[in-house]
Amino acid sequence: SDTTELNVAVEALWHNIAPINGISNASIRIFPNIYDRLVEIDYLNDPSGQTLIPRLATGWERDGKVWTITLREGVKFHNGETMTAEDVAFTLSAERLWGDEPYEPRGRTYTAGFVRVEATGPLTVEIETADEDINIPGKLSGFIGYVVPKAYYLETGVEGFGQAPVGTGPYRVVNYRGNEAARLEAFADHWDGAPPVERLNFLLVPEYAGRLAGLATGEFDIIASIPIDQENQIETMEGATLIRKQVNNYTAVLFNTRNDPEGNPLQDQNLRYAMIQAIDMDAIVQALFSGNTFFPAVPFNFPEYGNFYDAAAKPRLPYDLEAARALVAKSGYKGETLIWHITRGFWTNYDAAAEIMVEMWREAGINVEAQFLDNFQLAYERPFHMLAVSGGTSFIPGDPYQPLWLDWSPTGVISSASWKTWDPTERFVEIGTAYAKSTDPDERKALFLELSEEWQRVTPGQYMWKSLANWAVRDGISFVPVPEFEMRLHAGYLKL
Amino acid sequence: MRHIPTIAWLSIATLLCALLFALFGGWLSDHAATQQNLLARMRPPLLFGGDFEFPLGTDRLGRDLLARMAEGLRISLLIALLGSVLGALFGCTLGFVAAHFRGWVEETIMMVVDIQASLPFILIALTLLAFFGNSFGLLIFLMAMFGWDSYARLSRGVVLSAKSQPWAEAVRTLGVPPVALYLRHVLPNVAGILIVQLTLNFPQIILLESALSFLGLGIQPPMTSLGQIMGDGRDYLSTSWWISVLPGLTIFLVSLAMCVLGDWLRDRLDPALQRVRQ
Amino acid sequence: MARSAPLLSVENLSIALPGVADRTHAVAGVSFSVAPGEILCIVGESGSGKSVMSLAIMGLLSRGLSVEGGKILFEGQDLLTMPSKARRDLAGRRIAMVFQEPIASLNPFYRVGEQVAEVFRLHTDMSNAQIRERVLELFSEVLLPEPELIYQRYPHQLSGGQCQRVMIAMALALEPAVLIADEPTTALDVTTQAQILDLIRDLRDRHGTAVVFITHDFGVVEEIADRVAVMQSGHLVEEGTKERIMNAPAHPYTRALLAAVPRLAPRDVQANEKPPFLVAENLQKRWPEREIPALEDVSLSIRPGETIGLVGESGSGKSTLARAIIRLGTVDGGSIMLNGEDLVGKEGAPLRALRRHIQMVFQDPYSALDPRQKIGSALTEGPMANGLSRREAEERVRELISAVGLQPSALDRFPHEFSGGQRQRICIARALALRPDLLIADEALSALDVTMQAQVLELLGDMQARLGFAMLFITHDLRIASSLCDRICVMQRGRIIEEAEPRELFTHSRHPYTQALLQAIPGGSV
Amino acid sequence: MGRRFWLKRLLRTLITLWAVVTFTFVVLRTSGDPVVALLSPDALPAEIEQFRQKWNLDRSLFEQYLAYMLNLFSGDFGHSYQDGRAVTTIVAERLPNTLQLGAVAYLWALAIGIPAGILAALKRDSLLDRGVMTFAVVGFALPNYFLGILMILFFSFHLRWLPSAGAGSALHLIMPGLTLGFYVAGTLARFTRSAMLEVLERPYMRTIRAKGAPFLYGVLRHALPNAAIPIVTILGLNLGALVGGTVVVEAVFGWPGIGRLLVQTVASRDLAVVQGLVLMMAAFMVLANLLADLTYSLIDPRIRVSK
Ligand SMILES: Nc1ncnc2c1ncn2[C@@H]1O[C@H](COP(=O)(O)OP(=O)(O)OP(=O)(O)O)[C@@H](O)[C@H]1O
Ligand SMILES: Nc1ncnc2c1ncn2[C@@H]1O[C@H](COP(=O)(O)OP(=O)(O)OP(=O)(O)O)[C@@H](O)[C@H]1O
Ligand SMILES: [Mg+2]
Ligand SMILES: [Mg+2]
Ligand code: NI
Repeated sequence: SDTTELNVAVEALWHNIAPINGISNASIRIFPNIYDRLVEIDYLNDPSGQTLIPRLATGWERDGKVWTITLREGVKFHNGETMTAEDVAFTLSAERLWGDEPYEPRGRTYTAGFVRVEATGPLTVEIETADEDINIPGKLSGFIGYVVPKAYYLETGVEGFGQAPVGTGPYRVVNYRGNEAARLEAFADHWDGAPPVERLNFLLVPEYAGRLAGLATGEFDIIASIPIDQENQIETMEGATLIRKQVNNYTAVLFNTRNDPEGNPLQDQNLRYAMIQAIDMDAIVQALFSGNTFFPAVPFNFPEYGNFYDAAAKPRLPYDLEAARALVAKSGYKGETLIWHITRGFWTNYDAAAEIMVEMWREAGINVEAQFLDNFQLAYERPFHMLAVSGGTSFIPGDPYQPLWLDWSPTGVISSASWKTWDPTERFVEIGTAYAKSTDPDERKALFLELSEEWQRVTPGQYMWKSLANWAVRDGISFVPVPEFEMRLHAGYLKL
Repeated sequence: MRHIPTIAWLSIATLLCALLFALFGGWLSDHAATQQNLLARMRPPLLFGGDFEFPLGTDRLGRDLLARMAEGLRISLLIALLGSVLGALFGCTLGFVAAHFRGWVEETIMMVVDIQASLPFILIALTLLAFFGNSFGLLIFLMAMFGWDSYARLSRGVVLSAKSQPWAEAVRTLGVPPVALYLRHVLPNVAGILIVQLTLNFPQIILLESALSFLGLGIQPPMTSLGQIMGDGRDYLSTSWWISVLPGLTIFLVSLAMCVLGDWLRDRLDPALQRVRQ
Repeated sequence: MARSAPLLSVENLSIALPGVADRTHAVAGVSFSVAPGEILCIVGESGSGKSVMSLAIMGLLSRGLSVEGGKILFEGQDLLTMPSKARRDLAGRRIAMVFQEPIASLNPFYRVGEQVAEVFRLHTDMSNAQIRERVLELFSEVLLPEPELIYQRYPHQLSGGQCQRVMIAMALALEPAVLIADEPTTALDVTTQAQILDLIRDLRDRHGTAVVFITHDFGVVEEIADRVAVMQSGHLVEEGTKERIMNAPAHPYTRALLAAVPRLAPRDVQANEKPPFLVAENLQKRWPEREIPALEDVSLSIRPGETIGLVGESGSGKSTLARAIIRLGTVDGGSIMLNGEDLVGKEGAPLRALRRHIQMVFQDPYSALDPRQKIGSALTEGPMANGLSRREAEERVRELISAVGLQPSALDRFPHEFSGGQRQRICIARALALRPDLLIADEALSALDVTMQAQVLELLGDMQARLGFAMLFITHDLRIASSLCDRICVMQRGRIIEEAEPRELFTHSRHPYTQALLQAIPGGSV
Repeated sequence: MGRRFWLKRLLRTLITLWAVVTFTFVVLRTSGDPVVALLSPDALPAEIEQFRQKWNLDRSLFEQYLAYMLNLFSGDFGHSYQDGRAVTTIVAERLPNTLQLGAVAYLWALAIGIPAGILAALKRDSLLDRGVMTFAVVGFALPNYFLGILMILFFSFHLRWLPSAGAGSALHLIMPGLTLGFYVAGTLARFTRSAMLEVLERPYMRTIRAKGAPFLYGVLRHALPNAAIPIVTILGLNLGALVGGTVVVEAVFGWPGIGRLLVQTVASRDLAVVQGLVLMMAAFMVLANLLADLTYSLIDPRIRVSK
């Protein structure tokens, strides 16, 4: 037929697709098709993800604590309005993200240090930070860089916006139903030209069998989330190919280091060390992911961090069952059952890995009871000794800022949420503050290593494996996956 | 009692086998139900390329399906048994109470029965499990709640008719107090009918539990049930079918046997039922 | 009357019973025949195979029963080998049947008029108007009041007797050559029964219909039969003209049956001057949504040791009264004083204590015993519930069980292992085990066949002589009442309309209803 | 069975609905705070506070209950916490899909179940009877999600005949409809058979044969209307099984109906929607049973025409 249509069957959709309030693994997938960022990581030309290219911003330069962003001219929103500096300033404003009662409070995390955002001309915006911040362009390639239209946003309110969002992206939302489908349509007035397909649908099909069968019958062009064990079935299937990509996100287990519940044995660091040493994480990852992802033996030493990455680094706490047993003996642990809260089915293979880990811990004399709970609320409900989470790593591209400081700092979610599992040590805060301010690359790396060392001394958790995303794609269609949960289905990335 | 048709024999045999397997099936395997073997993941069963180490194959964590099925069957049967027996006790007590007191007590009880019957039970179970979190106790409670209404309705009916039987009136005129009348006379006489209801309720509980497991709300690991094993393996149906199909088949066979047995019992007891009704 | 060639004859008919039954054949080698214009009465104990045989003639045996051998010839053709279409054509048109259970035999879904009309629709091509006309005529013939109204009624809106008459109308609709009537008058009161018998005789006279009439009532036999066949356990033990069977029965079973037929022989009154121990006054009872009260101003007093008969048409309130006295039912007003204490309004333990003085024997001996309780336990339960020790209770029961003519070994058996008569004796023993002052017997004999009736009646008399209890005896059989009771109360529409000593009642009854009742006693004149 | 009966029945219906509302309300609100599940895993306290105020979750339970009840009377079932739309709108959007699916399932269950039951009763103990009963018990004992997945793999994946998920064309209806109806068809067949058998054994069936009517005439004109009476009741009750079944079947086939909506909103603790759904389903069931009773009393002359 004349209209080209692309149907993507996904295992989950999120009920809200506002760029900050609606952040979730399922909505991130759709964002870049609806919104454009000011700055974007160019994965097409530099798969390492170190290169930033202009998108809605055409230029950016820093003068001390002030960044001046120049905007692209003639960019249209889906509702026909033209994008102005006002819109961009509002997008990054205190009113929306970082003031006292912002529309999207989580924006604060991503705008730490902002003191002023102002439209200084029809197409220029100034951002002033408390300290010098070299990473503003990188941060603008994240969620806060998705530009929203001020007038429409204020008119609908955050909730309404999350249901019927308007962006400048290549596709326009026709109908969004978080528990059914997201139906998009090519945006003819897109500044970069119309996208490759006229209709783009993300369809919610929770059962894998349904997605697979739909791919076979041609109902779906792309299906997401193939169980890792089933990948070779796709590989041998006619008319479809498998696309697999490691994603800048690591699954983790948090050890609750606080005295809550009372007498929590995990307050003893020997026990925490023992727990790390009792797990043959390489074997687990190998078994569950057939070598398609890996386990970073040294926390925060992640390959996507370029200069920060040291391939030869040695782990402090390698797999060693005997050592683990010795540590258990040394600790005050008396065989209490440790409760591990896990949100069921949220991360690929997490549940399976947990079942394996529980058995491995048992070998070392540690009793862990994994409780698989239906949603985060139940998982976050105290008491628990351990908590399943995952964390992104690319808030500042090529810099370990997010996992090490954004998440673990005193204002970070792990130290401040109702379910907080640790209180940062003084030393950690001290080094961290210096690291966050540091603009000199060498100094920054030294501080990073020191900070990581302090973290490892405490060992308030364990990063497990790098997340994987996979898709099966019908022959005749291909797209370039990026190491994020997002699916860029616009020009350059999607080929028909 | 004397002429038991083949089909009833077959169901009894199936149920016995299931019971034996649940109780002693674990002995057939060298592995514990939770023991994982990451090098032997998704091994096919015997006859489909598997070997004697894992006669029924393994699941995605390399756990022995034979051991798991025995464990799962045990738990499923336990849940069904506890659920149906508790449900029967609860329902029958209320039914007896309603039939004894009549009047507003009866009206109230029967209204609660109506309310329960007017809500598809899976809605209640789903909501409660999701909102209160999953625990074995809650699950058993729910399974007992499932079907109590039919016991209540049934027992009220048969007790009412049994009560109006001349022999019950005769016993009353002898000065036997009501509780003794119910326990010594009425209960034994209506037990058959309630047992039939039990055989019908039993497979329904197994099925309900498995449906909840399918939605991720049934028995939680490391405990396991047939429904859970089956739900666990459903993503692998097109490659490692045995993980899902074997427990599915077991659920099916046990339910089938129970249904057939129940039907047969009911047919046998029906004349008795009708006599009671008159 | 000279017999013409038989219209219907049954030759050596055998019908097997399914495996679980207590005998192998429901009907074993039965042969008989009926000629046009002849009425053959088949009598015999309950369960002797009368209904099964008549259903076999109609080709309506239920599942599990099958004809094993023999012939059923109608006009020389064997019905058993006839093609089903031809046989269907005979059914309803040439051979018709009135079933034993009239209410259940009518389809609750359709108006009764329609159901009778259906016979015409199936077999004739009469117009609807003609059919309707004919049905209304039939309804008046069977003495249904207001045929137009009845036509529009559903079975559940009719009384048992009315349903039975509808069934009779249906059977007579096409003036069949053979009419099989299975206890067609059991649900009718004696007066209506007499009229229906007239109707059947009339049909026979006008159309020469051959009638097979099944009954257990020798009064009816006396009224209507030309010839009589006697059945026992599936066998036809004797057959002959009415005169011969009634006057010179050959088979011992027939003799036993006839000997047991109750006679109308009013008993002499025994003087009883003791003050009454039970006085019921002004009892009132109305069932919801019923117009006629079940009890209206009923007063009754009973002296120690006397026997009071309670008779009256069906539905007149006899059982209601009995149940009120023993407090199985409640009353709306009035009092029942037992030894100076009012039973009305008592509940729980005090009631149970008073009720010990009154015991009851129920109509149906088959359902009056808990089927899962051994006789011994059933008998000791009452005394023990009233404070006797197990040993005392067992002693009393052993005494009683031989007094009612059973072996002590009976105590170890379950109810289903006894015959109806034996069960009724057990029930009597159970009631007497409490040493009651009053024994109520509500149609305690009607489910038993005549031979058993006689035995139980004798037992009751004996026991009363020994233990001296008073008796309230409910029956519809005036002959039994007359031979047993000191006083007879006649009930109609919830009232006691007449109360008199038996001889007085039979000779000088004042109330027209009583007179009608006496008139209609079948087969008997006073 | 006059006006009094229906009044009583109506009162009972209302009390039932009230009890359902109250029960779900209390259970849902006391089971914990929906906030975290609704907001993203790492929502901040400020975000949570904002949310709470917005939906009045900071008020006392009784206040919330009162407000909810008052709103109910004006036809307002509340708003989804997730997307702020009215519950009625959300349900109205999904309901047609479920009705469509339910109707297909029910129709095929009726079309197969009842005739199969009748035939089995007429040919009692024959091969046909055995076949029907086997089918019925299989329908009863086979978990419907299992059946659903097997069907998907067979008809969609291997044969590539039928679409596997979603709604849209008539083809989409086939598999979920079949799956959903299978259980009901089985129960119906069983029930119809026993109702029919019971009627066939009744003395009045003997009467119609004694009148010389052909076999089929007797079955159609006399047995069937009588058997229909209990069947109508079971039809009403079976609707409950159907509604319950949609929860699972819609999940398997990705069918955008209210069953799946329930699972989704339960998982995300969207209280208002869950409550609205439970209430609506209960109302539907109660209504269906009322209707069954009404039909029952209309076709059964023993009730229609009282003495
Ligand atoms: N459908 C049946 N299946 C099995 N046994 C039956 C069936 N109908 C009757 N019988 C048995 O056949 C025997 C004869 O029964 P039948 O109904 O002919 O007795 P009857 O002489 O009519 O008795 P009554 O005077 O009580 O009507 C009885 O033992 C009865 O239990
Ligand atoms: N439980 C009841 N509900 C309503 N009406 C009843 C009930 N029991 C009896 N009746 C009615 O009360 C009236 C008296 O009934 P009762 O049983 O006392 O009659 P009876 O004289 O014993 O008749 P029968 O000789 O037929 O046994 C009848 O019209 C009967 O229909
Ligand atoms: Mg008979
Ligand atoms: Mg009576
Ligand atoms: Ni035998």
